[in-house]
Amino acid sequence: MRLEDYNPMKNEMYQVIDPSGKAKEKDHIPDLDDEQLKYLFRTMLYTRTIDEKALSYQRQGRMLTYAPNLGQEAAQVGSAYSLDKEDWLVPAFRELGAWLVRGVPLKNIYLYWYGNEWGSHMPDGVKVLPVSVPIASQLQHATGIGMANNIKNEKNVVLTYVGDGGTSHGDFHEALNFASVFKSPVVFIVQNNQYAISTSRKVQTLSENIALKATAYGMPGILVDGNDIFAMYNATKTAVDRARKGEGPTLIEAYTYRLGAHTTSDDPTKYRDDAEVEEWRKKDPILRFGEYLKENNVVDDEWIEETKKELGEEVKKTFESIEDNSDTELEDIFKYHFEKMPAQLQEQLDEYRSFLEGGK
Amino acid sequence: MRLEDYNPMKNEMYQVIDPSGKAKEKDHIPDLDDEQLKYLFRTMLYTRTIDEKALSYQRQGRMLTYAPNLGQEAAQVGSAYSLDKEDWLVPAFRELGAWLVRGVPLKNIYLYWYGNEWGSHMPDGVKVLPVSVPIASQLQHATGIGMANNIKNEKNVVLTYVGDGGTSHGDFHEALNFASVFKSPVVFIVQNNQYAISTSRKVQTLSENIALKATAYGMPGILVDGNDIFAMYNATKTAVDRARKGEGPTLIEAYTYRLGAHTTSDDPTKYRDDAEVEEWRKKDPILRFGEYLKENNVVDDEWIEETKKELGEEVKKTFESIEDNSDTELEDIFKYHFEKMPAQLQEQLDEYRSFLEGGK
Amino acid sequence: MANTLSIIQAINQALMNEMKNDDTVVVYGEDVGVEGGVFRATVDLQKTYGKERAFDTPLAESAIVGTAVGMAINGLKPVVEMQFSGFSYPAFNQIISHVARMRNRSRGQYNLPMVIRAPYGGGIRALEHHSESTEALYAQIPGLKVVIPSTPYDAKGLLIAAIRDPDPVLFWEPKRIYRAFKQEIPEEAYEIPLGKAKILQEGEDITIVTWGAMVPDVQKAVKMVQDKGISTEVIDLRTISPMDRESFIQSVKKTGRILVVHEAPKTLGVGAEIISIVNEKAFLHLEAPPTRLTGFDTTFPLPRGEKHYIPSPERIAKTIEDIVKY
Amino acid sequence: MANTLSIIQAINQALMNEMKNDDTVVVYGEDVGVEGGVFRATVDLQKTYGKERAFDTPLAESAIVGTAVGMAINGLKPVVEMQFSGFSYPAFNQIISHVARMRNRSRGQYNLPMVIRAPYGGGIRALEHHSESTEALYAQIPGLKVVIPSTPYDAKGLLIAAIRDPDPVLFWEPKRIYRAFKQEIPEEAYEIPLGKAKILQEGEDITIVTWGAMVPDVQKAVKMVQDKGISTEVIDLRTISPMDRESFIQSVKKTGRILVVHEAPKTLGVGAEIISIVNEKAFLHLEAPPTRLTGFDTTFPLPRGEKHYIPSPERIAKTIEDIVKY
Ligand SMILES: Cc1ncc(C[n+]2csc(CCOP(=O)(O)OP(=O)(O)O)c2C)c(N)n1
Ligand SMILES: Cc1ncc(C[n+]2csc(CCOP(=O)(O)OP(=O)(O)O)c2C)c(N)n1
Ligand SMILES: [Mg+2]
Ligand SMILES: [Mg+2]
Repeated sequence: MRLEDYNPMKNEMYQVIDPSGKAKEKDHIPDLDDEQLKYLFRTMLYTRTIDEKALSYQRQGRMLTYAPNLGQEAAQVGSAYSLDKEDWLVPAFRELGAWLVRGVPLKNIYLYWYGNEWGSHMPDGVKVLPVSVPIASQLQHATGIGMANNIKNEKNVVLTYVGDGGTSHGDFHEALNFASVFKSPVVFIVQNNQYAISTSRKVQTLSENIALKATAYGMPGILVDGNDIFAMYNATKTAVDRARKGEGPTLIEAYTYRLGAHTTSDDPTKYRDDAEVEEWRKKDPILRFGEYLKENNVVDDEWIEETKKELGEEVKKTFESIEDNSDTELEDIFKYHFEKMPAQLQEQLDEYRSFLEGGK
Repeated sequence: MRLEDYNPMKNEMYQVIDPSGKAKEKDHIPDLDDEQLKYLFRTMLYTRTIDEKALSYQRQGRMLTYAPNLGQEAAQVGSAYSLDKEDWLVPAFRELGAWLVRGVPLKNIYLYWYGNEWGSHMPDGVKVLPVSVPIASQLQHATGIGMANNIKNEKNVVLTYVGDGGTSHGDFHEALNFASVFKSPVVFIVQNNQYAISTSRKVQTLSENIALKATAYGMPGILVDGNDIFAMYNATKTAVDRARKGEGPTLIEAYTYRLGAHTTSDDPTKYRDDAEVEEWRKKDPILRFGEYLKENNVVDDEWIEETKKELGEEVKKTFESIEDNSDTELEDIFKYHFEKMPAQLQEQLDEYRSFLEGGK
Repeated sequence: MANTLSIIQAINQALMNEMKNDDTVVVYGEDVGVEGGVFRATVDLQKTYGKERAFDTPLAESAIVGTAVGMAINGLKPVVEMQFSGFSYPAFNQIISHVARMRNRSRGQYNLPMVIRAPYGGGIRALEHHSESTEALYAQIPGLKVVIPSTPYDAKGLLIAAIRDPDPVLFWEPKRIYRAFKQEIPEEAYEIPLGKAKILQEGEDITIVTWGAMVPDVQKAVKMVQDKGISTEVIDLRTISPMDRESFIQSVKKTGRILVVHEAPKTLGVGAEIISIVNEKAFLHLEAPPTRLTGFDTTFPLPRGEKHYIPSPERIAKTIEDIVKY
Repeated sequence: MANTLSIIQAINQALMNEMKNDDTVVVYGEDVGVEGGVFRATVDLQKTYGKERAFDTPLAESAIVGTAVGMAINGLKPVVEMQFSGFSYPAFNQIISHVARMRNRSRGQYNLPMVIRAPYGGGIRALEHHSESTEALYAQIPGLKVVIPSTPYDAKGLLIAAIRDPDPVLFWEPKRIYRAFKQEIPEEAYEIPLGKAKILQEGEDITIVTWGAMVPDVQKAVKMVQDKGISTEVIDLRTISPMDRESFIQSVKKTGRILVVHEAPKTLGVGAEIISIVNEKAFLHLEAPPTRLTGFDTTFPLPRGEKHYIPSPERIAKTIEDIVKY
């Protein structure tokens, strides 16, 4: 595919399979074998299971705040799958699908949401940055990682995510501008899920779509159906290849919808209609991809059921493995501020320990 | 004129009189009488005189850091002249021409550069904000002033300035986005003088021009020959009228050149060629407007000489009036932090006074 | 009519009252309008006073504060929300460079009658950046007032005073106790003067200065030591800047001992300033080292570690005993 | 070969040395490349090490610091410049939320070997925002080191140590004395350990703690009081955070008196922390109130007022006498 065939200034959107699962652009079906397709679908089912279980644990009081990615599975799984092993992922906080594709163990993910910093310590070789809570700030890290690649003459690229809300932030502007000026090999994905907590996308900006904002940086931008895993994969792959060839950054708007709540502390009925949600439920990316795969005899209902069961058990097992076993070690609170703990910190730790032990 | 006739996406630039002073678009000559034209030209000569004198005082060690606006007279005088009395001006720090048009007394201006805060205290009815040193931060004040107008249902508009360097800043993005979303009656003028201190405009952004950045906010943008006072006046007036009618903000790029140093602490020969400067000297906005006015018999050389002389004397008189008479009152350092001076501050003032008086 | 409210409800009522009393009060920020704020501080404002005066903004803290500067210059009294104090940093430049300085810069021509509200502090088992106590960052900036309430009554009265104040006020709300208890308070508007601490309890042996969500914890600790015969004077600072120095100077002159309890890290926390003032003003009265009991000099831990961070009533009690024994 | 340099030249040489010694060192910021910095701290770096390793950026402090975070994660050692410390605030969110926290957040996986340099302090008759001393803002943030040199020798050695440090360092340069005097220093790279204060002069009657551009002023004051028979111990703190507490604790145990002199405002300045530590660690040795002599709690005045702001040698001398007489 060619990015320039879809002009965001004309509000053109790239789509490969339509909401019913039919191929719309036949020659855009990516060249992936059945195992790969199953992996993608399995990963989407995995994220769905993780979300659902997390929500139910949360309702049972066994989990803290959790940000579901319900509805955004294609946008994440499809885009992240375009990376090579050595590439970097710089997430915001809602990138469950991308984390899984990039090899972040579920244990880390749950540990993080469960309130333990060790969740953000990735296994060796997993080049995924920790969650960045301050909206849009992570984009600058992505740009910097890419700039370092250029300086070191390394060919890996950086994939980074931000929400529609994040595009209003100054850091978005600066990160894209730096990336463009320094030809940083970054692909910026805006997951436009139509809301920033309760705030509608319409309140964020009057530009007709977000992809066209790329123009301001002399950067290509493309609007993509974010619920279409093939469109997301193709567009991201094209942008990743561009970046790897030294042609600089790309902005991709994944047009999608947050089917769930912002986080478990949020009640979306306060700010949006059920009817709107229902409309989008019909466009559920998992339904769509499932239809396509069934139609093309890659999976059948039985496979789906079994996979779901298997995933459900795995998720349960992983969650339970951390549940009673994840309090923060006291020393860890102090130990990672500097390579060598300064005297003041050591003293505070000692004093507190001595208090815990019942006095000086 | 119509803003939409000049498409920044195609790099079209609005120009009314060409560098030799000939009218290029005859029907775009604004409907101003000779007195008005003379006022405009006189004001340009005034800024030139103020700049030149300031530089010479500075060389004599009688002035501190000063930021000349040499070369940007048309961009400022032309744009500011489009405002009505009740409108606001929100400057950056290099807006000498706009200050004069809006009624800021030269005494204030020199006092400010001379290092006394009272320079920023405007006479009653002069709705001009103090210099804002942190680049691009003032744009948000402009947007907020306009938002307040909408809330209060007042019809005045806001004209604000930023440099090409400032367009890279996060605050630029946020201010334009807010202005657009809230239809704030603001006209944003980017004085693209090709440099941010030593940093070339080319380093700031890869977008072909700055005016097209408006697209990202769903806002009209126009690229204007900033050395053409009529083009600046017309474009700004059109944008101001739009804003007043409640149609929202506009971005204007004034394409111009800083003929002098960034400030008196700067040595531009370190980072740019004389040849480049020479090319732009030929496009000096004062020469151009002078040629036009002479051609059209509005002024003659004699008028120009006399005006210059008159202005020179006025500038000298004003500067000398502050020169030996502008030390900050001790109490003023403390007095304006809060409406009522807190006890701590009063104590610090008293202690210091007692030290000055030689003991407790 | 009984009007028994929590802190968060009292804040909402203060906003309601002032929007009614004064047309020029406008309230905005992220999720402040339609939803009424993630903590519901601004609930019903939009319904009652319209979209023009209570509204959602794009996600951009610098612009929220920066436009408030413009509004305040242009005759309004904006009350803006930072969704959490930990997200006030993108607005830091606007706050330190403009909010704090416009009056001085213009030699009194433009004052900024604006309020920046934010929930602050830990203990609600939240994500990173949702738990910090950084009142010291702002209290050190000349030209800002920093206010922290600890009860529904104070929250309402201080917020109304802040809105009416001709100078910019940072109003930091102790989210840990947003809903911890209720209090009967007047329904109509009333003011509690800024810059005045409150003596919660008089005592003879030691002075404790604290504020915000630590107040109830200190009160618990004080009860514990009371049984051991220690008489404590407890001061709720309420305004962090400019500080009511006389409140604790006079108290220390009586008790000879002082403990400052805060949730923020120790180094360069507000406790350091209080102790330095006590040294300057009551040195000869000191019978034990002025002491700080505070959060650690670390990032606030994620939930599985947070129980260690905030000084507990037990630790406070133990520290009081140690000082009194000195 | 004689290598007699001013502070600004020593900084330039430190950068030159480290760019030569270590390929991964890159230097960037506004006007840092072609021009070599508005104060010439980075002059010739681009000429010598190329545009890839010393370059100009668009005007955006948040991105300068934010991209440095990314670079540091990806194996480089960025040394970025804030043109003036007063323009570091747009980067405040990146500094407090990421620079200071990445190591802790990732439980040691990502450390950030980066340096943020900035000229700070007043006294050069500059425009607004060009004169402030806000080391206390940064010194209170867990996870950051803050370093301030006062001589060419220290500037070079501390900057090299900062660049080699595995943790992020804010290197605040006292611009008032950038060119005030020269010193002969080694041409090759050397390190002065971070976190260690320097005793400039030993004495018996009073301890003075200071740093940056105040050091020469304190030294002048000390000469004045010496004539009156007062023996002063002078400590140059050099690293503001984490602080070398032992240096002044031991000193105060000897002298019983302490004065902290800094240019920053008094309230919540670093002086407050030092005094609080002295109270905690040397209370029984105190013979006079630990004292601060500082800038006022005001915005730094424009040039026509600045002579009042920075404590003069005369004021310092007077204050020393007062404390000793106490
Ligand atoms: C700088 C900053 N401001 C505010 C917040 C609080 N906050 C958390 S998520 C969120 C909305 C983000 O919306 P969007 O960027 O669209 O991402 P989404 O949640 O839809 O994935 C807000 C305001 C934050 N985390 N950081
Ligand atoms: C936030 C901020 N960063 C850095 C500076 C230092 N500085 C002053 S002027 C300037 C360049 C501004 O360039 P531009 O916006 O093009 O305006 P011009 O000077 O050309 O009028 C810089 C970097 C500043 N004032 N504010
Ligand atoms: Mg969103
Ligand atoms: Mg410029």
